[in-house]
Amino acid sequence: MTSTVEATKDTMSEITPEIVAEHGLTEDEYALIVKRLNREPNLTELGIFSVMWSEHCSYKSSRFWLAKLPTKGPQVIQGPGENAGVVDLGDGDAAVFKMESHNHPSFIEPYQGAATGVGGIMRDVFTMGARPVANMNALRFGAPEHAKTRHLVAGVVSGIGGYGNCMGVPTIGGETNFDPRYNGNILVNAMTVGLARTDKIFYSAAKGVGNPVVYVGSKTGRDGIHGATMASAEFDDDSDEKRPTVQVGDPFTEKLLLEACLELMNEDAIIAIQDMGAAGLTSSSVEMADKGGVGIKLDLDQVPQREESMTAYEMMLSESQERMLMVLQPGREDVARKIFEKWGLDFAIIGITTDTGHLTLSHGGEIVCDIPIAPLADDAPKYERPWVASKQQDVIEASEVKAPETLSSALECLMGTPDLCSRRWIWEQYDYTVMADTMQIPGGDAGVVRVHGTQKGLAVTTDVTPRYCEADPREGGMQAVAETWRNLTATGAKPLAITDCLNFGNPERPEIMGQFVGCIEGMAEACKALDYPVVSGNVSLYNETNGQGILPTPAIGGIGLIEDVSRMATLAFKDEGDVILLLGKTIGHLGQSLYQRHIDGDVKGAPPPVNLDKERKIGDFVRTLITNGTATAVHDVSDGGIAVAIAEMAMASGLGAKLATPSEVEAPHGFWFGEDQARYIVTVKCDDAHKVITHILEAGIKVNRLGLVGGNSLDIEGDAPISVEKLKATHEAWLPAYMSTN
Amino acid sequence: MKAHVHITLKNGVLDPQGKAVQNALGALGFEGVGNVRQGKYMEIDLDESDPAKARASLEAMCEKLLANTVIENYKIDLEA
Amino acid sequence: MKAHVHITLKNGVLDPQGKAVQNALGALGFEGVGNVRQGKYMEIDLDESDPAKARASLEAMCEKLLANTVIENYKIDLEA
Amino acid sequence: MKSAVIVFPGSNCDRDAAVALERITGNAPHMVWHKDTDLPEVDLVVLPGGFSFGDYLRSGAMSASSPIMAAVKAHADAGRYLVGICNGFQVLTEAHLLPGALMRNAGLNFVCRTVPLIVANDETAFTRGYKKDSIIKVPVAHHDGNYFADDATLEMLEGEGRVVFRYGENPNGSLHDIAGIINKRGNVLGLMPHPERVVDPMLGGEDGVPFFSSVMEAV
Ligand SMILES: Nc1ncnc2c1ncn2[C@@H]1O[C@H](COP(=O)(O)OP(=O)(O)O)[C@@H](O)[C@H]1O
Ligand SMILES: [Mg+2]
Repeated sequence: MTSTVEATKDTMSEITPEIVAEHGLTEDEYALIVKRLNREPNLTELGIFSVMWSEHCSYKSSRFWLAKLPTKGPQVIQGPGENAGVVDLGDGDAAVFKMESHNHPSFIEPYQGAATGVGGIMRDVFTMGARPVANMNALRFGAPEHAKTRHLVAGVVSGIGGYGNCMGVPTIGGETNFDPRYNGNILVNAMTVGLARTDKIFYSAAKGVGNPVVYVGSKTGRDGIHGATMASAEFDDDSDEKRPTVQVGDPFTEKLLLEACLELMNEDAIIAIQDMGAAGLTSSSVEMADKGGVGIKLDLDQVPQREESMTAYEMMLSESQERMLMVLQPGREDVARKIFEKWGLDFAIIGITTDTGHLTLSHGGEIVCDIPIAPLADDAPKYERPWVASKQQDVIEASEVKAPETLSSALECLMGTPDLCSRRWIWEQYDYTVMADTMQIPGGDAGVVRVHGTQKGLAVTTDVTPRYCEADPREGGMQAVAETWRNLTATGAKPLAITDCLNFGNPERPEIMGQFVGCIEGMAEACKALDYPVVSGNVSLYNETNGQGILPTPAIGGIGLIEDVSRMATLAFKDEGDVILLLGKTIGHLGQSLYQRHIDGDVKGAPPPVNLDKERKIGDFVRTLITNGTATAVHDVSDGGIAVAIAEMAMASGLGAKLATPSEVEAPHGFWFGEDQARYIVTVKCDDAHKVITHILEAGIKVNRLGLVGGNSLDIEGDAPISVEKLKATHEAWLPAYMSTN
Repeated sequence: MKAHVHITLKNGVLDPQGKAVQNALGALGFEGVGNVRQGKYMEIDLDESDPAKARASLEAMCEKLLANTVIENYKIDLEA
Repeated sequence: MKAHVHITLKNGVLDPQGKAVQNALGALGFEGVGNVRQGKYMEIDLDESDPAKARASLEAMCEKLLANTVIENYKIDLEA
Repeated sequence: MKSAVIVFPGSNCDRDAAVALERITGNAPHMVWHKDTDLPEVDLVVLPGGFSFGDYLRSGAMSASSPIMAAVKAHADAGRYLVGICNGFQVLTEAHLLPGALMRNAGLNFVCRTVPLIVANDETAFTRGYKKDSIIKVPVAHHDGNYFADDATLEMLEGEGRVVFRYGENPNGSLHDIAGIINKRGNVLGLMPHPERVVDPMLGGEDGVPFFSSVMEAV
């Protein structure tokens, strides 16, 4: 066996500037590699550097700013940096969760792209010893009229269902938007929440020297080679060429992998474990070694292979799915092997931890790679890219926005738009009741699953309002965090922490970088004010086609804890005669509202301002109304304002309401459709109303008594009533009709 | 005119179904079963009687709907 | 030896997938598309080199697993 | 009552079934791995829902030839109770323990929805706790639930009162709105909806409870 890489070099093609460029590396970055290695890399080594230094793996444009996000709190067991974040749920229970993007692959092949995205995020969670108990998905598609949209919606939704349903994990919510700005770059963000015991959480740091490195799961094929660099490259019109990089998901194998891993985790055998996601064997081995401060030596001949004569380059860069890498306690190999064989999965000892600090690969009896690990991981380039702040927009007064003919006709119109119509067509393709712990199904403010075998509930939501983020990144970033907090609160949950998926355009453009910076700053501020830290996340940049970037979309996934699920709130009206209260102040902010978009025809102006003190004060108050059993129904006010919120409460119950516009209101359309933040609709029993209102006022919170639950129509005094049935028909119609046309 | 269309996975694309069938055949005691690849097969009745036109139309159908050309190949046979 | 197996639905068995394809083709503007039936197609590598034995073994595979003979027919072709 | 739940690779409602059985019968069921060849002595065997073998090839096809199935057939031949829920129903038809086949949903999409179910026969061991023609609410969650059988078989099923559950609103195109059927002897039942998911008032109702308690009373 030759002992240096030098000796094999002449068998490799020489590294030309073209090859460097094809690997998505700049000349400067290449020069840095040569400097760190003190020699030219061979092709395998170049490939390894290119994936490790890709935007996707190295976060080179975003790391500087991500550091500004608060990540600590008494509830946090593990913050960012591991496969997923971990928070404490009390009684030894922990929630493990993360959100991840699979945008580019889903655009190229929607079914498989979305499916493997779901598979990937679930692996991140069960790698840490948690059984996945809930999935969420945040989706952005192009304009409904765009030629590709329908096909993408159909493929993405069935792909998400195809994978999640087969795994037996309920999908309990998500969000879906349509906007022309996603025409060439859809967003598929998937989130998984798992449950573990706090004393049985598994990490990825490889410790010790001489420990076996073990490969389990599916065999390695030539799938998705260079997927990680693709995810960091802009699209252009010949992106079809990149097609063969698509991976096919195998949810059945992943289900077996899940069960086998959890079974092995009950034995005392695993030192470190890491899933093979983007950049497969490369990033998993490098990250494990780097975190543990050890070297790693792999014999690629031992890697289970699906195809013949795979090269070292291909094996290291393959993104075949459903694979894991583990470092085992020496002597425990057979225990592990038996479990994986029982589940019919490949198991191979492919290497050993070393004290060299190097990643050393042998293939066919030769050393084909020998590089120090530190530069691959820690010393990856980090850019403080130039940025410019977005232009401030003027605040638009409700009186400047045209009033509708009747409030109810505007409401009916809104409920049937792609922005506000029912997403039932989507979520009925997801099994949301499997595992028999689902307490709130999609369609409410947050999905809720019971912590199996306890009275505790876990509430989960995803939110962001991209049009606000574009109009004012900082407010938009704050709003996204605040809305998740509000959605959790509306079920009675105490919000604990968030994960995020930051989807933006090309960071090399200062305006885009400015959006990124603004959103992060807003998020950071909201997280601090709400004691709601970030424990995991993902960045997806270069979502841009022919120079047109997507709307800035920092999707936030929040989780919260309900101490006693018998005291949980839902948004459906409960009884005739219940009093409908609005908590929080309404100015009637119509700038960037859906009313403006659909009734007025043009979205402009500043988004509604976020006041985090109020947000917290009002939310905390609403939560006590839920936990002390006073609130009979709760819904937060967001897109479409009060009218839409009340319509959703009515449609969920079949009960109508008699309503009146408060006398002091000057522009009723501003009042009913304005999107002012920090507001909730709460219903209470008639007998309690007086006392509750007094308490609310004593707490210094603005409250309006809007009317009473009852009848079968929504009836605003002085306006034309509209039947709940009609609203519901409109609300349910759009998506199925759209999806069934060609 | 009747057409037979075969849709198969491209080389190198993972075929979870084929793999599972292969394993299941082994578990049932069938020996010497190597690689199994699973594809789709369609029989399509067409009004068109001109073979060249029929083939052109079928090709368009495959490209647009029947095959997922990102991961699949297709083959068209016309019944004599 | 390589075998090609076609599995098709029996006459009279409803074929939701074929029907959906037929409708979708119509909606895409393809004219003159009649009945569409969707089946499965498998390529199986076998160690066996004797055609008679290979066929017998494949028949057993179809009966036991590859086809559901309540609703499906199968056809076995061996590559020369 | 003693029960067993068969675990196939890819089963994913095995735990749900076990929780429901324990809640209703008071005894935790035996969990039996598909590669085992012996069944413990039990009154009821449940083939649970899920995606055994990934639903690859045909839903239920590979499970139907699993090693445990010989013992499951023997259990049924001895007149003891056997139920297949969702994927379990697919396994029962593939194993020819029940007639017909479950094809792809007519709408082609997976469908998860709580549907009204009509109890078409309240004289079986599984449905004595319900009233004939009563409507219960039970979730379905499947991709291949579209029941098909030839005319003669359908006629026989109807004539012998073997259609046990019918959809009030058909979610998948099943012939005769069939949601669940029973064998001639009355001890093997398959259904697509999931009674085990509605045995807890906190989770959308208890309409599944009589299903299990009826069997318990029957043994
Ligand atoms: N892609 C999706 N998958 C599952 N559920 C979805 C999806 N998109 C939207 N939903 C559900 O539809 C409902 C309405 O969504 P949204 O308008 O975003 O809610 P909110 O305004 O409360 O955040 C929510 O209950 C949400 O969980
Ligand atoms: Mg909400």
